[in-house]
Amino acid sequence: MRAKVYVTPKQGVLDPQGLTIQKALYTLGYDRVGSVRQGKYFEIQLQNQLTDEEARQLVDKIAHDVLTNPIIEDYRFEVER
Amino acid sequence: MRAKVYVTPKQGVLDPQGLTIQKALYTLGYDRVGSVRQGKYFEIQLQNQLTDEEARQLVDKIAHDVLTNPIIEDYRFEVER
Amino acid sequence: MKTLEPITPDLLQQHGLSAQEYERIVAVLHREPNLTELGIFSVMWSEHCSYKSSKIHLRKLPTRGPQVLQGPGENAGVVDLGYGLAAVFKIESHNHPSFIEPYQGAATGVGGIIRDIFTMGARPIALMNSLHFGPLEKPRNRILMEGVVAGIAGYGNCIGIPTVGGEIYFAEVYSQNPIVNVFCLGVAKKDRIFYGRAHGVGNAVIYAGAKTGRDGIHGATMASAEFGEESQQKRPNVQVGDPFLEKLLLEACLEAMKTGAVVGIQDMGAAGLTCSTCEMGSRAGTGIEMDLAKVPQREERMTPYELMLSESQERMLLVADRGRERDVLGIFEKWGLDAVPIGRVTDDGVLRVCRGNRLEAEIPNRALVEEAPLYDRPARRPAYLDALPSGPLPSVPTTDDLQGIFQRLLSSGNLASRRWVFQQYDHMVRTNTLSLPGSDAAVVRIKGTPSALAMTLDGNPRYVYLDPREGTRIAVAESCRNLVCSGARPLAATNCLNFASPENPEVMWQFVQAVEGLAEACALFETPITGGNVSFYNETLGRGIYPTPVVGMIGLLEDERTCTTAGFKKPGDAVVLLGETREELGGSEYLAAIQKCLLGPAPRLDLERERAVQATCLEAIREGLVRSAHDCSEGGLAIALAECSLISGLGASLQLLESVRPDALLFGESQSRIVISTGQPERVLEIAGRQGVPGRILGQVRDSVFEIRDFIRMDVSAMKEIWEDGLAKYFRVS
Amino acid sequence: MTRFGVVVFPGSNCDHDTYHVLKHVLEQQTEFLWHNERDLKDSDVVVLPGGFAYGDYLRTGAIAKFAPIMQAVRRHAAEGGLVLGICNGFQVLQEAGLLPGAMLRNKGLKFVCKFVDIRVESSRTPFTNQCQRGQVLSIPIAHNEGNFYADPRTLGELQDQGQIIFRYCDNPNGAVDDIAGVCNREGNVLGLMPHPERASDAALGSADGLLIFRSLIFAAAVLPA
Ligand SMILES: Nc1ncnc2c1ncn2[C@@H]1O[C@H](COP(=O)(O)OP(=O)(O)O)[C@@H](O)[C@H]1O
Ligand SMILES: [Mg+2]
Repeated sequence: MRAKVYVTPKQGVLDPQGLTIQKALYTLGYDRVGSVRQGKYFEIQLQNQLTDEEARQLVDKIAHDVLTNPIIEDYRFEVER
Repeated sequence: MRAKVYVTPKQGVLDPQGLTIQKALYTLGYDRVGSVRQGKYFEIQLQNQLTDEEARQLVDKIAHDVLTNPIIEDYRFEVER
Repeated sequence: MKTLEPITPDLLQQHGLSAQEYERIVAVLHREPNLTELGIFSVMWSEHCSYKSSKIHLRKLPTRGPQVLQGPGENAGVVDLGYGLAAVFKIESHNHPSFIEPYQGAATGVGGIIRDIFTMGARPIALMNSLHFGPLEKPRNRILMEGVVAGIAGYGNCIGIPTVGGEIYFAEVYSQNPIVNVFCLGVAKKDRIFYGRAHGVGNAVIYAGAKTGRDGIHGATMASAEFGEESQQKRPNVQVGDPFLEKLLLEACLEAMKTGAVVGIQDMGAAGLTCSTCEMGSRAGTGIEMDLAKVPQREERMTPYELMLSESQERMLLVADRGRERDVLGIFEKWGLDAVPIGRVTDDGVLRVCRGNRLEAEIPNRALVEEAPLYDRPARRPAYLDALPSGPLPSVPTTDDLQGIFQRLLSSGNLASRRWVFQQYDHMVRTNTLSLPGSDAAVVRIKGTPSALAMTLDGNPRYVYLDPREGTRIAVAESCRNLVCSGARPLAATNCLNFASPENPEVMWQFVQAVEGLAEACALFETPITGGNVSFYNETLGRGIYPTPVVGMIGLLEDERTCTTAGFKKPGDAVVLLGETREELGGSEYLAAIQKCLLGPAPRLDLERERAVQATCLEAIREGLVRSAHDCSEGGLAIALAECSLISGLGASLQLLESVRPDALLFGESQSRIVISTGQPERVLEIAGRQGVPGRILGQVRDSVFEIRDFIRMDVSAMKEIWEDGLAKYFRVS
Repeated sequence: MTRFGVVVFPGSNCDHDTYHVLKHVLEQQTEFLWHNERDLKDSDVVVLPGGFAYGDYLRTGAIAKFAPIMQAVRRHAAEGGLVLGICNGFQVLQEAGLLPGAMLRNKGLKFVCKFVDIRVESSRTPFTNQCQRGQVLSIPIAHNEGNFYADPRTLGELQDQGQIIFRYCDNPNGAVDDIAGVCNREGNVLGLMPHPERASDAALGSADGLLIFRSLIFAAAVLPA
């Protein structure tokens, strides 16, 4: 079993990295690109015996407590077998 | 139009961050978690006039040339309207 | 043992072994090697590990002196500092890995040199680096430099060792082959130095640190081969550094050494487990027997070949007293690190590698280390040298707009402010840095003593290209001059010799000349060489770099309060020039940056004069007469004087009187010159007179205007804007 | 004499520098506090030093906040004990919820190491009682993530409650409202990005940082036990 967690900068929070990439793209001539936001992506292996529900609860807790700082970041996740 | 790009450490390449998170989770009692890999996640706004094919080509080029370090990272992406 | 895979010429070529070398392997083994053994030989006999093309020449270097506690041959050199302390230092190249992946290549270079220092029982206290890139006008060079600097910063900052100095040099020849040399210095108790020796039959061999993956397999052979089109395929080898893990490893190793149970220790650098085991055995005249099944592994199904050749970072090999293994293992446990006994020291001098019950390799340690091939490669004076114009002054057009040229030089790559770089390095952590980056030498105090250590990295590849022997002598002289300007007495040196292919006789000639120049100058300055590194094959598609010897020098300030920096200090002080300006423009930055040409000859160095100038400066500093001292190097006198102003923000009003043509007067790079500011010029000149050194008052320190009469007059703030932007402008995201 | 405890996380690298100033320059009773322990050894003041706890992997301070010692630090803070977080220590305190806001990457996306000037915005705190309001201190910064962020409401509160204790004179990292250091509402926990331990000896360029440590010594002496 495997979970994928996506952490993104919260709406309204400055994203210096995303902004810089956006500027760089523009300088490189990619002018059909709008805003860029940079976040984090995690792949987590889980024990197979977990039920889907258990897995979801576990991943939600890890994402909330550890992987994200709620002041500046949001997250979402998927669990797959 | 919007693209999502996922960048992950290449198979076999050391991922110190993932390893450290994995250890930390274990110490915190999350013992049903296996390996953790940390990557990057980008959301890119694109001009709506692009055809799907154009958008895909554009994002592939950006992901390859700018967002990824092809020596140690792989990427994949999705484009959505 | 049976050979499973036939040893074909192709396979030998992949391993960088010649047919003769293979015959030699068969002769020392009295049989054919298996693939694992072939791999082991290939890395140990590679240029990188065996020094087969350089060793006979390196023997010419002076390595002894009353201050030297350990010369070349160990992981780093050791020099006596007094107070029961010793300085441990060394330089290492990471050119090829940095070209392939600038961030990780540079980062792992830093990680490697730090391990070389703490493996000797020293606490690392300072880092420096010498970087050479192609011109920043090319985007590719900017990307390389940005990555390398970030990698050095990323590793050094995280582990908490200040990066206090270094040098950066730009020339087109480095576009295809950048140079990344890293230096580390540590301090140890003089009677607690540890060596990479596997003494004591029956003692435990312990593996500690990161798990082994398939990282950098063949890194050592790669570093010994020039780049071609197919080097792209070598890329999956790239190693990723983990500075956090190394920080833990550093603390754990230093703590483990305190138990008294550690007999010997060595980092796993190039050629990983192979090199550390056979070198430790060979130095002690012992053998090592180990079980690969016990090696901590990060990936599945790794072969013995891969395990032996992996260059995974942040790993150490320890030999611990039999029966006291637990004392050592417990400490690694405390720091959350893997540490496992993987074998024993034996009495038969053989490296015996098993996996479980299966014997995978069996080679005498001597065969791998001492009996590696040695070459006296043919050397021939390069043809280009005859094409260089000779005579005192090359015929370049003189020009009138000297102030305009001055401004262009201020912003030129090789002369502009390095702030954009060193501001990314934590240069203050450990709270010892007395002289921050931007002055001549970095000065770091030694807590618990009244003294301080100065250190510098220097070289001028253009001079070396024009005249390998003279250019290398100049590098030594300049290193010492930098130390002296900061108030230190030069103690000892290390060096990194970056050259193109030794199989090219012209390159070999450059190399031999450089080594001889190095030997000569170090003997005269009484700065023995305690170690170093040779990096050959710095060429891509047949195009080599300039011969690039980098000299690393350390010096001692008996009293940290005599630490002197380059910037002017006080309006009204007299500005004094020690030494004399000749009509020498050859190899200058002025010719390269403004006249766009590289003409000879390199400046001449009179070693006796150099010694007298340095003696004058040091004596004046110790007498408390000197408020600032700055060495005059690239860019000449005008730039040296300007730097004294730029660093301090104070101006100066000066007049130069020598009767040489104006561009040579301002920008020529005559050696053996130092600019001093002082409140007591007469006393400084008196010392100079006694030493037989020409000395002259050029003018005075002023508030805010910098003026060299008849040629240059500018507000220091305007100069500063140009100077500070010289590098930074290439990296701005608009 | 004030009892200082300096927390050591795996990856802390200014722990010895801070210890040196407290113990050898200011001659206070100083102990290291190991991350895996729960005992503050009777410290009056707990200092979380700079460095890269857990390599700053994941996020600065993100893993360190779970260390066992942090439970004791939380308790100490809740009981009114003094806590100082320097640079990485500041980031850990934010992650642990003991200080408001979070750190974004520096605006320039580069690590910045240099001396900066910071202005003391209040001298009525345990951390600044030896300073004058408006006084400018020269103290080095060395960080990659010092770009202080708080949502507008929190920022308003910080301003209204006088919790912004230090501001940069010339903002080096993009921090909102030039914030270099903030305290909690109760005023007994402070975090700042500049490194006062690096400015505690004139030979290193400045001794202004001593004012902050001296303020703590003074405060600890008058604080009810
Ligand atoms: N240019 C040189 N001058 C003097 N000694 C050198 C030079 N190059 C290498 N050495 C010495 O040869 C030994 C082997 O160097 P090296 O293989 O680079 O060590 P390691 O890889 O273990 O760091 C070291 O003791 C080193 O100091
Ligand atoms: Mg070594």
